[in-house]
Parts: sequence; structure tokens; C-alpha cells
Amino acid sequence: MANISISNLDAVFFYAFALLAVGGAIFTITRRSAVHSAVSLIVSLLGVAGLYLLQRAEFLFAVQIVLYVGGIMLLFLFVIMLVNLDEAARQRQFNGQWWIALACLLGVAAEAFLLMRRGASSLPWSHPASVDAATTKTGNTEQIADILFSEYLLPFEVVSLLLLVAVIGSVFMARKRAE
Amino acid sequence: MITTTHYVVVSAALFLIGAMGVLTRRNIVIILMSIELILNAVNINLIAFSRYYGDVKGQIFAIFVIAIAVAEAAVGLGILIALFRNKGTVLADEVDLLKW
Amino acid sequence: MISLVLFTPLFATILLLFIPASRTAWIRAWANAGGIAGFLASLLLLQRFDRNAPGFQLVEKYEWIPSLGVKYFVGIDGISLLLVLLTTLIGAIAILSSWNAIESRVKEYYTILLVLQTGMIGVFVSLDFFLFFVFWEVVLVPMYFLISIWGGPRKLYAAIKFFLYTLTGSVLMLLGGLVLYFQYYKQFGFYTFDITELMKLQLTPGMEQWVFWLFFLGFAVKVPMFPFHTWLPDAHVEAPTAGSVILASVMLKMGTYGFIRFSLPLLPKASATPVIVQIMAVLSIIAILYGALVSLMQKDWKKLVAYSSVSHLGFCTLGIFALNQPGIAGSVLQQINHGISTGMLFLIVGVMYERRHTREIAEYGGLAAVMPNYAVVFAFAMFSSAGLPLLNGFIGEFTILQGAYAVNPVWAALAVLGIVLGAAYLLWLYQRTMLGDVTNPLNAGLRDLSVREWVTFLPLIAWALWIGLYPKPFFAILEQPVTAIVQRVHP
Amino acid sequence: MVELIPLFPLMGALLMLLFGRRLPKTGVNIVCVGAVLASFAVSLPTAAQGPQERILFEWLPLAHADWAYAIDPLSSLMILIVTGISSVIHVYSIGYMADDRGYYRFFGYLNLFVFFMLLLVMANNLALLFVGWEGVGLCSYLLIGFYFKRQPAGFAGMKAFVVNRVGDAAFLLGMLVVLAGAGSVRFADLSQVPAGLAPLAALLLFIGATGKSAQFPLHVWLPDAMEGPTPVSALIHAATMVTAGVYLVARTNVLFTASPEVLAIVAIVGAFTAILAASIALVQNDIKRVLAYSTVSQLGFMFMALGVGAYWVAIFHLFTHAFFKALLFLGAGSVIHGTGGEQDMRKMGGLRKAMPVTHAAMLVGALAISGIPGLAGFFSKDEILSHVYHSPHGSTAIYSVGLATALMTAFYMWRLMTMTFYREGSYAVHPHESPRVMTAPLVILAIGSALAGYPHENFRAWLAPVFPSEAAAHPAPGTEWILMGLALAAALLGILLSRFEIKGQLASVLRHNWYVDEAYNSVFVEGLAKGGGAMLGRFDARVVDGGVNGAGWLARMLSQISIFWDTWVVDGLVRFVSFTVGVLSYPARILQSGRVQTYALYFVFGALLMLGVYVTR
Amino acid sequence: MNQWYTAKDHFALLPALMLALFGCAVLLFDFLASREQRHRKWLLVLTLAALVFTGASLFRQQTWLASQGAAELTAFQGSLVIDRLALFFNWIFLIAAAIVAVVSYRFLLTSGEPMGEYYGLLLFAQAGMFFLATGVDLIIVAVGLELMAVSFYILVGFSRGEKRSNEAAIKYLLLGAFSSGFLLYGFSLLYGLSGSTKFADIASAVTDRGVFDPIVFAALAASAVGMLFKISAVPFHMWAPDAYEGAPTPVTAYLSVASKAAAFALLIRLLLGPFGSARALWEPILIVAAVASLTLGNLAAISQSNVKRLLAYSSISHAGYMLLGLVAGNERGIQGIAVYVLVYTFMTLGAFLMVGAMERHGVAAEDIDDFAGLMHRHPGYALWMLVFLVSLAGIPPTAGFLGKYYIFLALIETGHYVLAVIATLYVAVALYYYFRIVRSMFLSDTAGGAPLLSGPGLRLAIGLSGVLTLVIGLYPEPFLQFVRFTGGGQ
Repeated sequence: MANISISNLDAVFFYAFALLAVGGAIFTITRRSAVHSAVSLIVSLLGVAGLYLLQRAEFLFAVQIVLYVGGIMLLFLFVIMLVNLDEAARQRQFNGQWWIALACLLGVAAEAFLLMRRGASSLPWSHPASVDAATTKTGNTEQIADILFSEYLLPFEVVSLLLLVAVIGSVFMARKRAE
Repeated sequence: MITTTHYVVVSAALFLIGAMGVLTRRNIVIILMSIELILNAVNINLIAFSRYYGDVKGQIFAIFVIAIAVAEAAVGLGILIALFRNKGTVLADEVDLLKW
Repeated sequence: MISLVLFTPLFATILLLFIPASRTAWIRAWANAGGIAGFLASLLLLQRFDRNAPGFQLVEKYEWIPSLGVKYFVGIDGISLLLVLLTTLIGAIAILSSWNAIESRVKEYYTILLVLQTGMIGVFVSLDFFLFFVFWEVVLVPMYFLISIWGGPRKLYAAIKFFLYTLTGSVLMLLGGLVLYFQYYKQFGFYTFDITELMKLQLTPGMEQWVFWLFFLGFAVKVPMFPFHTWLPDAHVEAPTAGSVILASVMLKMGTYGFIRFSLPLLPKASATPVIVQIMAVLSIIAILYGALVSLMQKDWKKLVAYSSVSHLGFCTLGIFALNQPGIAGSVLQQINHGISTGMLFLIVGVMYERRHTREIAEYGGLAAVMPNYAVVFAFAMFSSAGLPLLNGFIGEFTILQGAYAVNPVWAALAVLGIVLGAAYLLWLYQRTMLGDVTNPLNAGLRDLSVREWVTFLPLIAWALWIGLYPKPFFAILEQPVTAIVQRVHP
Repeated sequence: MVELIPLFPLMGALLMLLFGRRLPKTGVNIVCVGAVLASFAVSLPTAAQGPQERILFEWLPLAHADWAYAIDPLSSLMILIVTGISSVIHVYSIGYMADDRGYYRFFGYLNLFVFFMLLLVMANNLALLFVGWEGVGLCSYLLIGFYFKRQPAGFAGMKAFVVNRVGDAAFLLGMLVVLAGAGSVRFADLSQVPAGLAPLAALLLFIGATGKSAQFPLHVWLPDAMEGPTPVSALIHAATMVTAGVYLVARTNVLFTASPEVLAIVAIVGAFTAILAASIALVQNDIKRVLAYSTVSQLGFMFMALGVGAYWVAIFHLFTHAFFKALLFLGAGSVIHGTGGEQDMRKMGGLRKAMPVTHAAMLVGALAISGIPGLAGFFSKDEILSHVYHSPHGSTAIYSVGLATALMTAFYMWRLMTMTFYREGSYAVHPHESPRVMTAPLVILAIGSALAGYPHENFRAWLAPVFPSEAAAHPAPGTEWILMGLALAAALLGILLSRFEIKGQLASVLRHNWYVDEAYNSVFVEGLAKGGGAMLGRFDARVVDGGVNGAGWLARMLSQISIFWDTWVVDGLVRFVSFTVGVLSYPARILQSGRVQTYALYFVFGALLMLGVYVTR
Repeated sequence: MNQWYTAKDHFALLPALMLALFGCAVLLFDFLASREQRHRKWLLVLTLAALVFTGASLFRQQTWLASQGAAELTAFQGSLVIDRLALFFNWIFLIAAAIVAVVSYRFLLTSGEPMGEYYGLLLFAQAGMFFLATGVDLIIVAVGLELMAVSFYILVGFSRGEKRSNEAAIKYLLLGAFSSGFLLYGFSLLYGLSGSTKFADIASAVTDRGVFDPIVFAALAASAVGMLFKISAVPFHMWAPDAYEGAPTPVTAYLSVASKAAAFALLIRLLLGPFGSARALWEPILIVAAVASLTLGNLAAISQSNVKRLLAYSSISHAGYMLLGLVAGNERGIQGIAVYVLVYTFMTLGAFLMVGAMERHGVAAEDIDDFAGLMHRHPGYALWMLVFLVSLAGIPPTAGFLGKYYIFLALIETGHYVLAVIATLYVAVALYYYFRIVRSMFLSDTAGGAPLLSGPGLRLAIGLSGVLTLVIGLYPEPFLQFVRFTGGGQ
């Protein structure tokens, strides 16, 4: 019984977070004001973070909150302030092709649905994860650290390079020209 | 019963919404946000599968995806500022000097 | 030995590049020296050639691209020998004929002519399909420039049309070659383009026919055979004199040579398939009659000669697809003949164009009175082209007809009509330009042939007479290779 | 020895054409006339030596044709005729052409002609004969167009060459048939041609002969050929070249004998041509044209003889005709020369007194051609008519045609004589007799015309080895006399009738040469050149021979269609392709709108397609 | 060194290490040294030194492979593989980078943009490419791709003062990020169906799932979007003309050559690795993309008057040809892609450098008309350009022919006759537009025009590209040996 209730609880949380994520996303792309969009995006990202938590990815949850919500979104808001979007907010928000885009994406969605339905049966994804052994033994964070700094040392180093490039690039781009 | 498939569906929905944003919003800032949505969709997938397989590679992958998202957002916003400085616009369909 | 002949013009080109562009006289002199040196070198081939030896002679074979099985493999048999001689002679003459005609961009001009010559010789001596193809394509670019820089009013159109037609045909031909290449690998376990090796292939008839048609597209465009001929009048008309001469005399022969060297020996079954033979013959005959009829209606001197080429080349292809000794030998000889006669006709047009800068037939008339020597040379070329006995054209046409008759008398009967029409359009042209009164005052004071112009004509006249009077050496040279081909096609 | 005969004139010709410009006239005379005379001198002993063959070199290996001369009774006879008549005419030309700028050129061509003609009659195979055949055609072209500044001369030369080419095409095909049948083109191997192929070969060769010998329907070039200088008309278009067809048929008699149906065609064509040309000659006013049609008519006689298998008779008539027709032409030339270039007989008259020698010589010629007994023409013509009547291949119908032609011949000759010499006339220029260098040849030929008929029995014997023996039974002497009488009566009647002028519709038709000439002209020359639809329409109504017309129309249309096809279909397709490619280039570029989101949309669209293909599978 | 970073790993990583370290050195030097003319040239020297050291590392790896007789060297627990294919592509990146580095110097001096960032990004981009060519792990590949892409976003927009450059950069970035989204989504599905990020594991998982599996297909489709975007295949090509046109010309050259080559390396690895057993799935996609690229690239180029755009469209069609090599998919096809990449590198670099030479500060001289009469003004340049264009058109004896030839060869060998015919027919179409430039250079008599922006570096670079274009065409044997990826220890 407890199991069921836990899984029910799981479901409740799942739907709540999913709703948050998807709803936030929809708001993000429909809001007129960029600030509103950004706030909606934060909501959506928080929903996603919640989903991470449900999947026992505590470290990712933290990263999501700190890095994304705290870092990236700050950047966005900063830029929004910088480029002063009042002007843009008064104009048409959607371009002329939105209905074609919608049709196409619905088509893709339908196709993806069909594909998934055909494929999912052959994948055991439809069952909940059977084993949580690996994750329960030690903490999620330690595990990640272990593997990240051993097996995935190389991509980690490369990503540092990537971030270096991003920093140089964004600074270079945003900087006024010397002349 | 919440299965991996549920997560995949949420992920797909997020992906499509993000794509819709990319395709239809005129404001480049919002397009960049939509791209963040797409990358989050990827991450939901990765986490779900990671859970399903019971290993953390998926989560590690997701960390890298976040890093990628950060890099893209940062550079994108940088370029946007440069563009705004020169053209005074952040609307995607006004970026049309180069065509045909 | 062959490499010497092949690269003499190229070598001359390289040295030419070091002469400053302003020294036009030096450039002209050096280019002429290069042309003549090329011709003299080719005479060495004649001396070394053993007409009784079977197969290819004076072969040189070096690895070139071993990973593809491509070799630098050159050699000649009688057929190539004659065509190489034609090429070097016509090349030298074309260079000489340009002495006054080309005033602008002299250095580029001669560079192009010399490079072109290497390319054309290369086509005729390559025994490796890949090498052959490379030379085949190498020829295109210089010709493009020749037409498009020094050509007439519609030069750009004509040049690109020429290029596109030929290129399209040739890449399809390349595909045909690749099919053979892989089939050879399947059967023998190694890759090669060596045509002496490729002849060992045993293909299914269907496969052979596919390859045949691919080859056909490449060669037929170049010849040009009937439905693919429309690039020719444009290119000929717009090209400068030397370009027309080279185009008509040598370059069209690349197509017929391709049939003889590749289609027949490599695809004997397909080539001897009755349906294909019929189609080829019908296309040839259409070309013969059609070219002649269209020539009749032309108002442009050069276009008339160009269309006459279509007709003459129809004879050549008809001879080839008679698939017998007289047919093929006659065809090769006729190729030489066409090179000589039509070359002369184009030179003749060029002489006049140099003086009057128009090719409208209506602009002329009564020139024989003003330029008697010119009239004589023109008459000679005309009769040579019309197939008057004792001149070269007759020998080729008669031998081809002999071959064609042996296969199907109707072909011969239809082709003979082409000879009748040939006389008609040429004589009418002569009538309109040379005879009668001088109606146009602009023509009254024209210079007769200069010594240099005479020198361009004399070798061709001599050769035409030689073939007409005593063709035996030519037939003797052709006997071995033609027999070999005939035996392959009809074992 | 033998090879010298053609060599002399060849050398003469080459000397003239290469260096003649720098030679004085005397030099030209010595070289050219000397060459022909030398040739004649060598011919005599050669003819006496009897049959021989001389191979110089292998010429066409694949056709097994050598450059080789064969002397047999027929060719030795022809050599004599050619060199003999040529000599006379060369001498005549010295006077006739004296004032011409192209003196050396003229003699060069003439010598060249003699060379080719000799090659034609001496060749031992069809291919080499064809060389001579074409060579004489070439010389004919050059000489007809000798006055090339005159537009009609050029056209006439061209017409001659092109019409001949039609015949030559058939000749070539005939040669191919022989080559395929016998495996060689040597005359000696002609008998090897299988019986099935022989008629075809014979027919094709005959068509070739009709071209060169101006037989219907290819006779049209000869009257126009009169644009050339008169000695040329005499030599080429009367005495020698035009008889080449007769020689060809005689030379290849093996084939003809083997195919009676072709022989019948030969006879019918000959007879038809004879009467057709004679009828046209009745109303011509140009003195040379009368003679030209006369030549055509006489050649028709020869073919008539060939057609009934009387080969030697044809050659005999060829022989006598050479004398009197050369004579008549030279005489006409003398008249033209004497009257300052006048050729229209209506403007002539009364020349008998002014030009006595010419008149006398022409009188002999006219009597000879008319068939007055005692002169050459009588013998040969009578022989022909008699053979036509008696031969198993002959028929009364053909005989009657021949008889009618004989009547017409007498008519037009006497009309010519009357208009030129007898009736009164007045001239702007004072007419004068020609110099001796011209009259001497006339006299020689007149003597020939008078006497050439007598050795006809020797002729038969001389040529007997060459031709098959005639199957005809010897006719009763009475019939022979009656026939002779009929012929004589026809000749006399013709002479009597010649006082009357033919008038009305018939005259008009005749004057227009039955319109055949014009029809061809419009069809092959005008039609192709100008495409004059109106003119074509006019002739459409009148011309009997719709087929010819149709052919011309067809050629013109084909030519137009070819061009149409070229510009619109073949090239059009290419243009269409390039046009399409060019046009498609713009939509391809318009896809590139410059809007980044449109680009992104294509991504999605691509993905949609990719998935769609898979999903719908 | 623990087990996670062994000597072997170090050896394998050496080239990337060099690039990264020198890249940082360049940045540091730029940061520390004052921005004076005389210091600037040291940046170029440092960059070239980086390339020399990278080249030395590559050479060491190559000789090691040869000496060991080994086909490959795997490192980082099977995340990196150094094999002949990887080495080949790295050499291409290296050559392209070297040439671009040399010619960029002049551009940077005249435009006044900071040199340190530029050269640093150049090296970092190449480091990213290294991982694309060597990586056999999804994460490595994803990060490497992003490293390259982000560097390029910035490089494309490097002329910050120019609107066209800004626009090109933002477009490239938006589309690039969007396509990365697809690619990563595809990667996530790949992980989902295999539970691993290693190509080898994924390959076996895909094989287990059978031929027509929907999930495999979904993963394939998503990642195909990302990869076809990078090689600018239709319909994911739209960024290329705009980005090529807007970017500074040296960057365009680098972008069109190196980035495309890197993407092909990835495409080969991915399609023949993880998706190797799903050939039936991707072959039709590639065929359609290839034919569409050929068609659209060639057609659109016909009516272009801007040479950079024209070359961009032509590079789309070249991508089509290279894709056909993958369609053939056999050893010769892969070799064909490599040969094509090799010759494409030189001829495209050469052509873009020529456009660069035409360019003068402040004056865009990219129109076909700007080439008018070049033969009169600068015959040497005109002739080299002729070589490049003839080669791009694929006419022997230039290198371009060899590339196309290999593709035809592979198509015929695998029986794709129709594709072979289509591919050959487009040669003629392509000729048409390349020769519009030729026509302009050689046939217009327009005299005048400003002098070319020619420096020793540019001349050297153009000459080198030209000579190699000719040499590869005339004597390709050593180069063909170089791209022989399989068969013994060689």
C-alpha cells in the first residue's frame, strides 16, 4: 500500500512538475514582454528541475537551479535590460509563418508519436526504473563526481575550453569597438 | 504509474514548444530562450534514461548539455548585443541584409 | 618517342611563357617554331613505325596512379599514327595562319593553341582510358578560351554551348568506362584502365549495350552525330579561323576515334548488335543528308562549311558502323580527308574574313577576278571536299561506300545522295562568292594570297593529292589495326 | 609507250596551270598543241600494236583497282578519236581564243581535259574510268565557266556539274554493285557479276551514262553548257566527253547483254531523248543551242543503237558524229567569230559570200548529219535505223521514232543553214572570214565528215572481238533498200519543210524545251536558292513531270525542316533545358529569403519529411 | 598520472593539447603584451608554432601507428580513437588553419579587430574539430562540436562593425544552436536505447534492435538534422550562403573547408559506427539530401552575382557529391569523401582567398563584375583563379576531377547507376556558373579597378593551394596512398 501511495505521490509530483515545465514553456513563447517570457522560462526550468529531482538526480537539480535559474537567466535578464526591449514589445510578436510552423510541428509531433508508439513497445521504457541500487548505494553527487573526474575527465576539460571560448566570445562581442 | 515514457513525452512536448518558439517569435532574445527549452528537453530525456538504466552517465551528459547551453546563450547574447549596437533591432525578421 | 611528340608543344608553351607579352613578333615566331617542331617530331613516329607489326607500337607505360590502376600508357597503331600526323600538321598550320589574324592577347593565344595541341595528341595516343579521358577534357578549356576570347559576335554563347555539350557527353562516357573498370575487377581481380587489358572482358550483352550507349553519348556529341550536332555550327562560326580549323580538322575526329578505339574493340558484341548498327547507320545517314540540305540554305559562309562537316562526319560514322575492313579503313581515311579539306575551307574563309571581316555570302561575288590564286585554292579545296576523284575525298568516300554497300546497299544508296548534294552546295557557294562580276566595290581591291597564306595551304594541297593519287601507303598503315578491330567485332 | 599517251597532255596541263602565266602565246601553242599531237602520234602505233594491258601501280587496294591502262580495239579507237579531234580543235583554238586574256588557262584546261578523257577510255577498271569520268566533268565545269565573270556561265558550269553528279551517284552505286558482285571493278571481271545483280548494275551504270551523255531526264545541262567557248562545245560537248556514256555502256556490254530489260530501257530512253531534243531544236534561234540539242538528239541515236544490242553501230555513229558535229560547232564558232560574237540566228543571214570556206565546210557537215547518202552520217544513221528495225531487241515503234527524228534533224539543220547563210541579212559589224588557223581545221573535219562513213565494214570487224556477236538474222536485201529509202525520204522531206516556221502553242512549248529545263532549273537551282514559291506555282501548272517538281519541293522543304528542327527541336530542347535550369535558379534563390526563421522552418520541414517517409512506410 | 589519464591517453590527446595550450598562450600574450604592431606578428608566429607542434604531434601519432602496424589507437576508455581517418582529417584541419592563419594577418591589420582573440578562437575551433574527427563517444563529440561551433559563431561575426557580419553571426548562431538541439536530442535517444555513450556500445544496441526500428530512426533523424546542417546539405543548408557572405573572407574559407570536413568526419563515424547496421534507414535520407543539394546548390548558383554566395552555393553542391560517397558507403566511397575533402580544401580555400584578395578595406569587391578584366590587371592571379574554378568544376587534370571521379567510381561500384548519371549531369550545370567568373576574368576588357590586396602571405597561400590543386590532379598517387584508411598496417 505504501508503495502504491508513494508511486501515486510520484505521479502527482510528476504531473505537477510537468505542467510547470510545459506551461512555463508555453508562456515563454507566447508572452509579449521579454521579461515575462524570461520569468515564465524560469518557471519552466524550475519545473524541469523538479522532474530531475523525481528521477533522483539531485546533483542535476542543484545545477539546474543554481546555474540555469541563477546564471543563465540572470544573463538573459541583463541583456533584456541592456537592449531595451520596450520598442520590440510594442511590435508584432509572431512572424508571418507561425501557422505553417505550427502545422509542421504538429506534423512532427504526430509522426514522433507514431514512432514512439511503435518503438516504445520494443523498449522496456514503459516500465518504471527497476533498479535504483546504483543510485541508492552512495550519494548521487559523489557518484557523478567519481565518474565525471575519471571516465569523463576529457569532456570535462574540453568543456572548460568551451566555456573559455564562450567567455572570450561574449566579452569580445559585447565590448565596444576600440576605435 | 509514471514510466520513462512519460518523461519522454514531456521532453518531446518541451522540444516542440521550444521549436515553435524558435520558428515563430520575432524577438531574438526569446528565440534564444526557446533554444534553452529545447536543450532542457534533451536533458529531461537524458535524466529519464539515466534513471532507467540506473547509471549516471546520462546525468553527466546532462551536465555537459547544460554547459553547452550556457556557452550558446552567452555567445548568442554577446552577438545579439553587437547586432543591436549596429542595427538597433533585435527582431529576427529584420535581420535580412543577406539573402538570395 | 611518343612522349616527345606529345610534350613538344607543351614544352614550347612553357618557354613561351617567358617571352614578354609585348614582344609579339618573338611570340609568333617561337609559337610557329613550336608548331613546326611538333610536326617534325611526329614525322619521327612515321619513321619508327612498323606497319606490319600487330598491336600497338612505340608504347610507353609507366605507373601513374597505381592505387587506381591508372597508367601513363601511350602507344600508336596505324589509326592513331595518321591522326597524330594530322594533328601536328594542322596544329602547325593553324598557328601559322594566325600570324595576322590575331592582334590582341597574342601570348595567351599561342599558349592556348600549343596546349590544345598537346591535349589533342594525347587523346590519340592514350591507351589507358583514364589518361584518354584526362586529355579529352584537357582539350575543352583551351578551346573554350579560343572561341570565347577571339571569336565572333556570339562567341560567349557558342563557347559555353560547346563546352557544356561536350562535357555532358564526356562525363557520361566516363561512367561507361568505370563500368568496364569494375567489371574487369570482378573478372580478373585487379583494377586497370589499360585498354589492351579491358579487351579481355567478357560482358553480358545487356551490360555491353549500356556501356555502349554511355560511350555513344560522349563520342556522338563530339563527332557530332545527328541529334547532338547543334553546338557545332555555333562553335565553328564564332571561333577564330585557327579555332575552326582545329575544331573541324582534329577535334571532331576525337569522337570518331573514340568509336574506333573504344566502342568497337571494347564492346564488340554491343557494337555488332543489329539494332545498334541500324540506329548508328540511320543516324549517320540522317547526318549526311541533313547536313547537306542545311548547308544548301546557309547564307553564312562559315556556317555552310560547318554544316558540311556534319555531313562528312556522317560518312565517317557510317563507315565505322559498317564494321568491315573497307568501312573502317575508309572512315579513318575520310577523317584525315575531312581534316585536310575542311581545314582548307576554313582557312579559306579565314583568309577572306581577315580582309573583309564578314562572312555573309551575299557580301561577296566575283572574287575570282580579283584574287585568282585564292580562287584556285578554293576550287581545289572545294573539289577535294566534294569528293572529286584523284583528290583525297573520293578515296575515303568510295571506300566507305564500299563498306556500307557490303552491309546494306540501301545505306550506300542514301549516302550517295549526300555526295550529290555536297557538290551542289559547294559549287553554289563557289558560284556566289567567286564567280560573276565584282558586285561589291569593297571587294574590288582585295589582296591575293600572300606567301604565308600559300604556305598554310601547300602542305594540305600536297597531302590531298597524295591521298588521292596514291592512297596505298595509307591503306597499308591502316590494314593491321583495322583488321584487328574487324576481327574483334566479327570474330 | 601506252602510258605516254595520257602523260603528254597531263604534262602540258601542269605546265600551263603552274607556269602558263609567264609563257608567251607561242610557247603555250607549242606546249599544248604539241602535247596533243604527240599523244596522237603515239596513239597510232599503239592502236596498231593490238591489245595490251599496263599496270602502273596499285591505286585502291580495297577495291582491287590498279592504276592500269588497257588497250583493246574499242579503247584504241576511242584514243584515236579523242586525240585526233582534240588536235584539230586545239589548232582551231589558237585562232579562236587569240584575243583572250585567259589564253594559257584555256589551253591548260583543254589539255587537262584530254588527259582525263584518255584516262577514261584507257582505264582497265571502273574506278579509274570514274576518275576520268569525273575529271572530264571537272574540266567541263571549268571550261563552261571559263568566262566566269559572266553570271550565266558560272551557273551553267555549276548546273552541268551538279546534274552530272546525279548521274555519278548512280555510277558510284553501280560500281559498288559490281564490286560486291564480282569482287573487283576490273572490266575483265565484269562477267563475274552474278546474273541477279547484273541488271541492277547495268541500270545504275546506265543512269550514270545518261548524266554524262545528256540523256533524258539528265539532258538539261548540255544546252546551257554552250556558255563555254565554242571550241569547248565542239570538243567536249559534242565530240568526246558526252560520248563517254556511250563508251561506258559499250565497255560494260557484258552487263547489259545479260539484262535485256535494261537494254530495252536504254533503247527507249535513247529514242525518247532523240525525238525530244530534235523537236526542241526545231525552234531554237541560238546557233549553238540548235547544235547542242542536235547533239543530245544524236546521242539519243547512239543509245538507241546500244539499246538494241548493236554496240559497234553505236560506236560507229559516235565516230562519224565526232567529225560532223565537231565540224558544225567549229563552223558555228567561225560564224560567231566572224560576226563579232553574234549567236542569234535571227540576226544572221547571207554569210555564204562573206565566209565561203566556213559555208562550204558547214554544208558538208549539215548534209552529213541530215543523212544525205555518200556522207558519213548517212552510213551510221542508216545502220542504226536498220539495226533498230531488225534487231530482236528493237521494235517498229522505236524505228518510227528514229525516222521522225531523222526528219526533224534535216529540218533544223537546214533551217540553221538557211537562216545563217542563205537568206538576206545585215550586220552592224562587217562579217569576215576567219583566219586560216581556224578554217584549216574546218576543212580537215569536212573531209572527215565526208569520208568517215565508208569504212563501216572494217569497223564491224575491228570491234568484233570486244562485243558479243549479234543475234540478228541477216535481213532481206529488199527491206534494206526500203529502209534506206525511207531514211533518205525523211531527210529530204525535212530539208523541204525547213522553209516553214513552226508557230503557235507548239512553238512556244518547244522553245521552252518542253519546260523540262525550266522545271529543273526552278526546282533545283531557283527553288533551292530562293525558294520562290510563286515561280514554283507557275511551273507546277505547266510541268508534266510532277515527280521532279515534287522532288525539288521535297528537297526544299526538307532543308527548311532541317533548319527548323535544328533551331527549335534539337537546339530547342537544349535551350529549354538551359532555360528551365536558369528559371529554376530563381525559385531556388527565393527560398533563401534571408529570414533566419524561414531557414529554421526548412529544418523542421526536412525533419517532417524524413520522419514522414518512415512513418508512412 | 592515474589510470584515467595514461601515457597513451596523453599521446592520443597531444594535438588537441597543443592547440589548447597554444591557444591560451596566444590569449595570454595578447593580454599581457601591449597592442603594438611589432607585437602583433608574434601572435601569428605563436599560432603557426601551435600548428607546427600540432603537426609534429600528428606526425608522431602517424609514425607510431605505422611502426606498430596498428590500425588505430584508442584512448580514454574508448572515447577517442586515433586512426588513419582521424589523422587524415586532422591534417586537413591543420592545413586549412595554417593557410587561413597566414592570410588572416592582413585582414586583421586592416580591419583593426583584435588579433589575440582571433587566433585563439582559430586554434580552439581546430581543437573542437580534433574531437569531432577522433571522438567515438557521444559526449566528447557533442562537446567538441560545440567548441568548434561556438568558436565559429564568434569568428563569423568578427567584423563587429559590419552589419553583414553581425547578421551572419546571429543567423549562424541561431540556426546552429537550433540544429545542435536536434543533434543533442538525437544523442539523448541514442543514449536512451543503449544506455551508453560509447559508439561501440550504441552500435551493438542498434544492431540488436533490428533494421527498421522506430526509435533508432527517430534518433537518426534528429541527429541527421544536426549533422546535415553542419555540412550544409539541403534542406539544412540555408545558413551557408548568408554566413559565407557575411563572414570575413578568411573565416569563410576556414568555415567552408574545415567545418565541413569536420562534420563529414563525424558523419562518417556516426553513420558507419552506431548506425552502421541501420544503413537501410539512412541511405534514402542521404540520397535525397545529396540529390537535393546537388540540384539546389547548382541551380541557385547559376544566377548569383556575388562570388562568395556563388561559392557558397557551389559548396552546397559539393556537399551533395561528398554525401554520395557516403551513399555508396563502401571503402571506396569513404576514400572518395576523403579525396574529395582533400581537393575541396585546396580549391575552395584558393577560390575564397582569391575573393579575399579582391577585397579592399571598406570596399566590398565580391561581385563577379569585380573580377572583370583580371587577366589584364593581374594575369597570375587570374590564372590561379582559373585553376581553382576549373578544379571546382571537376575538369581534369585538376584535383577537382579526381574528387568527383572517386565519387563516380564508388557509385558505379555499388551499382548506383542512376545517381551516378545525375551526379555527372550536374557537372555540366556547375561548369556554367563557374565559367561565368572565368568569362568575367578573361573576356571582359574592363581595365582599371583597384590594385589587389596582395601580400606575401596571401600570395604564398594562393600559390600553395593552386600548386596542390594541380599536383593532386596530375600526380595523385601519394595523396591517394595517404587516404587509404584500411588494409594492413599501411
